[in-house]
Amino acid sequence: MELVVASGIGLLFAAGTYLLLRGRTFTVVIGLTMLAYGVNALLFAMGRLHTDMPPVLSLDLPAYADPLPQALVLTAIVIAFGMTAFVVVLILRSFLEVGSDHVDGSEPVDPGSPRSYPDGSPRPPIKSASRGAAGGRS
Amino acid sequence: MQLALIVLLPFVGAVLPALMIRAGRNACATATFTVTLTAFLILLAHGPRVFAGEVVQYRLEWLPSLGLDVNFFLDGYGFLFAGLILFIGLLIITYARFYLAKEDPMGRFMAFLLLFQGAMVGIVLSDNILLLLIFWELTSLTSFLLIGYWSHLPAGRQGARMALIVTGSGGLSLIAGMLLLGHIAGSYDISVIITRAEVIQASPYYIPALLLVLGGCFTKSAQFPFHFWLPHAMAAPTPVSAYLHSATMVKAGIFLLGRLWPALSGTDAWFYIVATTGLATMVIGAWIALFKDDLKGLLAHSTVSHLGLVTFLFGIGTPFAALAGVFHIINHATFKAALFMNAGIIDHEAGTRDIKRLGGLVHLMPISATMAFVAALSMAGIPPLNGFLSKEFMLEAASETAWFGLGFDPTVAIIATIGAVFSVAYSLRYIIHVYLGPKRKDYPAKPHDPPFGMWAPPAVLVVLVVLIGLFPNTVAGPLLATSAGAVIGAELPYYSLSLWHGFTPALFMSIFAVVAGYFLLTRHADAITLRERFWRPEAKALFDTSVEAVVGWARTGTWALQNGSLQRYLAALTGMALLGGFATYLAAPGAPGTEPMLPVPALALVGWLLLAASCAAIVLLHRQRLFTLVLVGVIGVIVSLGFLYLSAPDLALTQISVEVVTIILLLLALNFLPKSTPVESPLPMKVRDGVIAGLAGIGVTGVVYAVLTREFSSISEFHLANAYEGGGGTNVVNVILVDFRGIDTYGEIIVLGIAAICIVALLDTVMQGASGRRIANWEVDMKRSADRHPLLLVVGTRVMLAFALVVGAYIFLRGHNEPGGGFIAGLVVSIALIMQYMASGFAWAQRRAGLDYHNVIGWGVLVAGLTGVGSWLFDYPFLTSWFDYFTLPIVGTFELASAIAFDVGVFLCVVGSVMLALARLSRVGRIAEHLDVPERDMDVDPRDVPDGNVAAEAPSASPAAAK
Amino acid sequence: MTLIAEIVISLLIVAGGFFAFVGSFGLIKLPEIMQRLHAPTKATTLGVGSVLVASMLYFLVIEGIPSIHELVITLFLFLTAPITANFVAKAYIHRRESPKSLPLTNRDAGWATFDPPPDQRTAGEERGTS
Amino acid sequence: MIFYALIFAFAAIGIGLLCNLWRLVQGPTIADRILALDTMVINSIALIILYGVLQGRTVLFEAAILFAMVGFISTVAYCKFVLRGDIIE
Amino acid sequence: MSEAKATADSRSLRQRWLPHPLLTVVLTGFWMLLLNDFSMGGLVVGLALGILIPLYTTSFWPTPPRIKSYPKATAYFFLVLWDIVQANIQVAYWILFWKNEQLKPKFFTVPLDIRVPEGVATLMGTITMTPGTVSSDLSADGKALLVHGIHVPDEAAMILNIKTRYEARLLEIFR
Amino acid sequence: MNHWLVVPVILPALVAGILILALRHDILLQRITSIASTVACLGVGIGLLVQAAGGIVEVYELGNWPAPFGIVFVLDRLSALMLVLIGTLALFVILYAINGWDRRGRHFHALFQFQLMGLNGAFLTGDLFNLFVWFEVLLLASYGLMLHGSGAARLKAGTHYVIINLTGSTLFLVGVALIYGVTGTLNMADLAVKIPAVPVEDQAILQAGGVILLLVFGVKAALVPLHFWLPTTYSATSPPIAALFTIMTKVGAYAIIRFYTLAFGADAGEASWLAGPWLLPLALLTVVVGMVGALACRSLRWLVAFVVVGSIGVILVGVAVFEERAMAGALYYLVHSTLASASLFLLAELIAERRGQDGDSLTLKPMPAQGDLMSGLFFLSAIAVAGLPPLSGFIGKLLILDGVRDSGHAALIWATILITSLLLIVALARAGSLVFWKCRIAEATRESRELAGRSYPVLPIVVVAGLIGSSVALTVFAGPAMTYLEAASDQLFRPTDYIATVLGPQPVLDPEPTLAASPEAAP
Ligand code: NA
Ligand code: NA
Repeated sequence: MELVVASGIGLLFAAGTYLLLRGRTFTVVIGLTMLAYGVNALLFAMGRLHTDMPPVLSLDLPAYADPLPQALVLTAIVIAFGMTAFVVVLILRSFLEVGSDHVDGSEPVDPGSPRSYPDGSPRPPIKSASRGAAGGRS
Repeated sequence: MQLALIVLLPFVGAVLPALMIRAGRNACATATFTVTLTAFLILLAHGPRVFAGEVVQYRLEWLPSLGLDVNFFLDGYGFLFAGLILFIGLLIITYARFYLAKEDPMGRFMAFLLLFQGAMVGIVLSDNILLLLIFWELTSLTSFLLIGYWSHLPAGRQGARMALIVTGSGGLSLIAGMLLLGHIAGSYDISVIITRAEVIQASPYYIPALLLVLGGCFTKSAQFPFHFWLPHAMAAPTPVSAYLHSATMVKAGIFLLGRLWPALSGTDAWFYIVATTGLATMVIGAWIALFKDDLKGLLAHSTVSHLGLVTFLFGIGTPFAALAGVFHIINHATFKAALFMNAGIIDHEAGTRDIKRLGGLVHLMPISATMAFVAALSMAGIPPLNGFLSKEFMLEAASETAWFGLGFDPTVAIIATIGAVFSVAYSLRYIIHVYLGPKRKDYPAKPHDPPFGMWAPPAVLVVLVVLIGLFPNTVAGPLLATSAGAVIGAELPYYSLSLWHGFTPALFMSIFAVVAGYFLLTRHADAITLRERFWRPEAKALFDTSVEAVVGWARTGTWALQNGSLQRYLAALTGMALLGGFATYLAAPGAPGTEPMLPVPALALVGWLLLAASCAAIVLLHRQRLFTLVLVGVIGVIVSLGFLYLSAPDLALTQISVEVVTIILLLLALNFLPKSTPVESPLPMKVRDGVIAGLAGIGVTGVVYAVLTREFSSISEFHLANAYEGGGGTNVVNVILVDFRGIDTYGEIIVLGIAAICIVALLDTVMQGASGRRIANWEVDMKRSADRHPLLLVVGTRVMLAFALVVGAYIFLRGHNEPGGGFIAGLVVSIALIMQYMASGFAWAQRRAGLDYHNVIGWGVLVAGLTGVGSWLFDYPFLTSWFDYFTLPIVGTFELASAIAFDVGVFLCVVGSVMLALARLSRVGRIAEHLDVPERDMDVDPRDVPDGNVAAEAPSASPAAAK
Repeated sequence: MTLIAEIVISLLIVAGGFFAFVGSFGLIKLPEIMQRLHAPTKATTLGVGSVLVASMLYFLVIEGIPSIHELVITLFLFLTAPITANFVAKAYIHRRESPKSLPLTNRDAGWATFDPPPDQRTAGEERGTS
Repeated sequence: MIFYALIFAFAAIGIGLLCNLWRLVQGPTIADRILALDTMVINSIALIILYGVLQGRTVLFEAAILFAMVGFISTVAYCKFVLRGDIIE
Repeated sequence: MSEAKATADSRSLRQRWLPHPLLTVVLTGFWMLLLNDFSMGGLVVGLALGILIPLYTTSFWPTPPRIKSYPKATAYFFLVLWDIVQANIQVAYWILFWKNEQLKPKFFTVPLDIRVPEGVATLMGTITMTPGTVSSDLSADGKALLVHGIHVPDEAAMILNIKTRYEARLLEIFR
Repeated sequence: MNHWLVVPVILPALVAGILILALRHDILLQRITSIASTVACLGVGIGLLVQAAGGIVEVYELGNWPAPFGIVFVLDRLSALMLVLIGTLALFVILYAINGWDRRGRHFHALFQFQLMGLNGAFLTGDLFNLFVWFEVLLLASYGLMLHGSGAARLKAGTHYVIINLTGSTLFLVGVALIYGVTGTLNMADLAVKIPAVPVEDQAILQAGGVILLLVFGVKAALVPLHFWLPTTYSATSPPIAALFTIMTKVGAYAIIRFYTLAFGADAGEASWLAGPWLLPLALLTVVVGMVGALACRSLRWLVAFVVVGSIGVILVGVAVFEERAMAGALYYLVHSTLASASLFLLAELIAERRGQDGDSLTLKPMPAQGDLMSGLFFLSAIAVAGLPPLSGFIGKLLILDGVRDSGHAALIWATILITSLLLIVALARAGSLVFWKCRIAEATRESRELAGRSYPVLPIVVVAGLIGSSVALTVFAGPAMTYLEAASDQLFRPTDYIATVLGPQPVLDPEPTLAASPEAAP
């Protein structure tokens, strides 16, 4: 069971990370949601795995699952929820403002074409040799 | 105290000219003059004690832990310098009063000048090398302001920046050097350091410390190869040049060489580095000066050369040479300041400083000419002027110096003589090419002698030049003896201050220099031709190019990293986390776990399969966004089931209810976002991200597996043991949340509240600007069905609402003892309300819900917070819970707990936040629809539609529309 | 008594599993979505219902704890299943059907998925049926 | 006897879940996927209840009722999105 | 003004504090179901909720239907329950043992006579829960129902069955 | 029971609650309340600082549960220092913000109070997970404040900021989880007790958790290569918020200082001084990237943003060697750089306002209005941030350089810090010379004449002057300040007091009550 759980959490992290690294805000938010699932499960797992011993005191249980990570995960879930709610509105707002849902706020352009640097100053035209270095966005 | 006052006065006094300028230029200059004069008088008042060999001290603790204290001391050396600075300062102030044009802001000039003066005095009086550093850097800063005073001139700005950068970098080197030096010597006090030469020179850090200190001295004193900044600083107004480059700024480096001479000199390293640099600078500076057509350029390079001379003398390392150095400092200050002021006068009166456009001025400006002759001849080392005396000393020292340590080694002497030749040549050029020769007709202005105020200051200096030359012992003897004595720190060597020492080698070298120098000047044109043949590095161009190159690299490098791509940033972040995690995990000792594993039921494998397939699908098909959301729903269900199976019912409940609200939020947002993602990641990027993601998955799997298979004990045993008796609940998770770790929960609901008001704030401006335009022009990007509020849903949710609220209350009330609690209850109630909103539309439901969600959040934060504060009344800490069991007739025994009140706060925050967020988000949709959505519960109520096909009639006929 | 109860409970559980399976199996077996919709909305719901009844009986008879709140879930499921089915059907109709491909309403108004309510129609709007 | 019945039911529902998964991934329409998710949730409720019977514990009841609520509302929300785009008008 | 207020007050005495006595009872019962354990304390809380919650929710249900006959409603409930069980077996059989080609799926229209929204909703629910049929859509004027049958050999019979077996009964239940 | 300890957290929360509930429509009342709350927080902070100066660690057991089972707030010299620092900065910022900035969006003051709450909580808590909670509170509030007023650039930058920090939060939980998974505790003092006892076979997990947590704090602190969010964010947000955010990186630095001296300090056995080998190279890199970046920028705000990166590098260099004197220097520099960069951010805005359109871009424009005043303030601010005398930056750098001397990496550290200082001097000199000197050759435009004729409010200028003045004060009173900071550093490197105060006599766990405490035992 431990391996099943561990690999399941690993799957959530892998998928979440991959989506996190995509170029569209919506996908990134989905990635963050997956990561939240993953990390909550991870935190929960730190109390080790127990079946049939929920930490609700009763006479017929010999032992209980570790309640502390559960409480932490609850807090983490709620916080992640608040964050997700916020970030969803943020990406929507950003899309409405800039007209693109690319994470960088503009549709990707040909790396060779001149744009400005992030500080607003003009960028010299890039020679074809250095296209690879400056490009790489999706 | 008075010592500190000398330093402090110019700083404090700097406000005076800035204020007095309103009272006029004279008032301004007078104020400045008075400040300086006061300082000078205080200094002079210490003269007797200093000449008596006493060292006056002032100590004030500032930052003892670092060793940085306000320690000043005044010995002969410091007295000499402070005197020069203040005395020449007085002359400069006077001169500047007349030099500056009406449109020049004099108040600012005088203020800067005083600040600079204070910094200089600070350097020379400091008894703490860290304090000295402060003043040192201050001179860089204030000279930056002075040099850039005429900021409308490009030369002024660039010169100022160059001076700042070169001397500033030297200052940084000096910081390191001083810290090292202080470390070696065990003290940052100069008076201590100069007594510890043996310790210092034996230390392995001696060489680095020496190099770093010299880095500071050489840049400041414009020693080769850092000499290039000085001529560009000539863009400053002439009083500034005269001040900075005769007695002050550049002398700071020389001062420090002398100040630390007892501690650092005497080693081979010192000799070879310092003497060589000095000698080279002396020759190169003089050579260049010979070809400068700009008077100030000529003087500037001459300054470089003379500074080299002093450096050379200090570098030799013998007491006599050091004494000669000190003497030349005095002499140079007098004739060079006079010459600078003279050049300023020419510039002022003739309208140009270009030698090629000058000549014959002696006929027009006799007073100036006289002074120039005296000062320049002194500079050339012609007797009976003071320049001759110290140059003789220099040549004598040079002739006694062996470079290679051989018996007969004239290298140094020859080079020094060459330098002297050039020096004579350019000095004579200043006289001959500027003042002598025929009168010209093409001066840019009409040259004449300046007003008294302008020629008096240089005149004072010229008089000194002559007096020192004629009566060296009387005029300069005691000062020299005291100050040189302070440098050398031991018995003074034998020396004789007189014009005639007999037929010494120095005399022959001197005579040769004069003759050859004059000859060289007569062949000036040939020399120019000769010079043209050599490659001459254009210092400014080189400097500019390298600064621009550095800036260019900085830009390239910075923007290559900071390229604005979030994907790059996140790859760096995740990559770094992986690197940190993996590297540490693999490097640290560890062993696989040994605990037995739980059995795997087949259903768990099914669950795993569902999870794996969903993860795979979400990665592969994430471009279909709605489908992605469905998959997120699936994953949420599986994770919740997992929690349930693994004894975490509270988690399962929370996870599943949070998930649905999240999905609703995402759906609301997706309405406006593109419904699918374009294919855009290039393959290499996909591979990169795949590798990162894969490693993340493997790493997490590995570490979780490692944790799960080892034994464990945690503090939660306490929670289990005390939840009931101490927290009054049997659901330990809930007791932890509202009691043991109540503050976590308080923070958590605050997060929800913040999220909601952030959402409000974000969406509040949605109708403005580009966003507003986009919404106004928004077009539905998917096929729309015609019914908004289907009857079945409306009826169903109506039935459900009351029941759902009861469920909410149930989950809330039992939370302390069974899975549930305020948070889940809040979500359940929110979901119940959302159902109404979805079924009957926002406007209709909002009116009936009758809740201002802002207030709900506010109450939530307050209720939870005040519950916590309530425990103060009983002098218990914040959030201390209270509970008891009560028995009432009929009702029976029940529990009351403050945790319930806290949970009410949680509940309110959750409901308020969720609903506020949804309400604001859905509002955007309604705005964008442009449609006047009718506020009614269902699209059509069959009771309102008469029998028969009435729909063909006019719409207004229908009762619903008629309302 | 207990044996009978056990038999009944076991039968209910088996039936529950069976119907749940049928519902899900129908979901993959049946060829088009409107048919597939029949399987889970009913068979699965009935399956869960059986399970819930089994649970009630089990706790009442075997464990001796009366557990009747399963009724709540049962009722809830029976209340919501039609709504879900209705919405899935509407989603399907909206995406894959057209007013022409469906039977007529035999009324002036078309199907709600395509036609706005009678009082909201604008003049030139296309009718689902006529 | 009940135990074996439970085993049967678990197996049946387990296979059922895999069927749901198939439909979920296969589609072809979004309605299919939503339906698959909905069925999955209902099957999960059955699982939860059966697990409670297996354990002899009623503590999982709230989970079941929440699953039911949530399954319902998310299905409606997905469908409403397909239908109208705007789920709260 | 004062008159209007007075009438409002006189009306509100019961209606304001107990707008739906039945709902109060049902909710209290529901609460007891949830508690799964009888205690006076539980009943007190349940009653409190049963009174308070309708006060809040009543505005969400502006025109609740009247039930004409509770016995008929109860009978209807069991009828449907029986139909669900019975016909589910039928559908299970089709799914498991029939080839897909043997099924004759079909959309068909059921004209509605029932007007009360709750009645329409109940009918739609009934149709969906009884196997073989799913209520798929309502006409825009709410007076015709689109039903999908998984196996419809005889459309007319099916419509008739719906109208007589269910709708007729519902017309007697809802006013 | 010293309830004052919890006031800096609770007061802003309650005030924010009231702001949302009752005052959200009245800007004047909002301002008064918000300022009053900020002043109160500062006052309480100062009181606590005075108390902490005595050297006694104080513990506040929230919920009356002892550590490590409940959450405790701990007041020591470092946390008191941070409270006062944030209080001071917040007061300056809010005084600046009431000049209209707070009206550009909703809920500015509520968010501001929540921001204070989160910061104060982070500085006070003695519990690792609770630290996470405060991080989230302060981050979410900062998201709101960062986006306050919206606008395309701000939204773009905000998206980056938020997403990166959300990723960071995920990692935070991973780190906390791994540490809990091995030690079974969350209280930092308890961790300090338990970590030395972690068996060798568990070290890999523990240390991986520790390093991941370090990187998380590194994200907040803008440690290279986790810094990318900062320049974008700070340059895009409104000036008062950028100024307030100068404390945000310090939260990361604080967490590193707190956690890695306490839990992974000298006594941590196998895992002692875990952070150093990772932190030092990255911190040096941060210094380089920050100062080089400052040189690269052609916009004043970007420049300052990179200065913030560089200065956090300097602080972390001082931290990374984990030596007492260097730490004291780092703390001094931390205080200095917070206030100095804040003044420069605000000043950049004042200058931009007086230069008109795109006022902070380093292109040739006419002299800004109030040119003399602005140039004077700029010169002083620049001196402060560049670490030139006589302001506090110089002393801070000296302290750090002096403190790292015996670390074995002195040459590298000195070279890096000194050379990059030069780059920064060049950058600031170029910028200042362009804006205030070269501008004289630019022809006056209609806009510039209009701007020159306008009158400007005094309060923002007073705020900037006040911030510069605080740098001066920090210089003048460097002696007393360092006495305190050295004591604070000493406290950090001898955590026994802290641990003993938090944990009290070592708790004895009685496993029996688990059953005894079951419901049947209840009345
Ligand atoms: Na709870
Ligand atoms: Na308590």
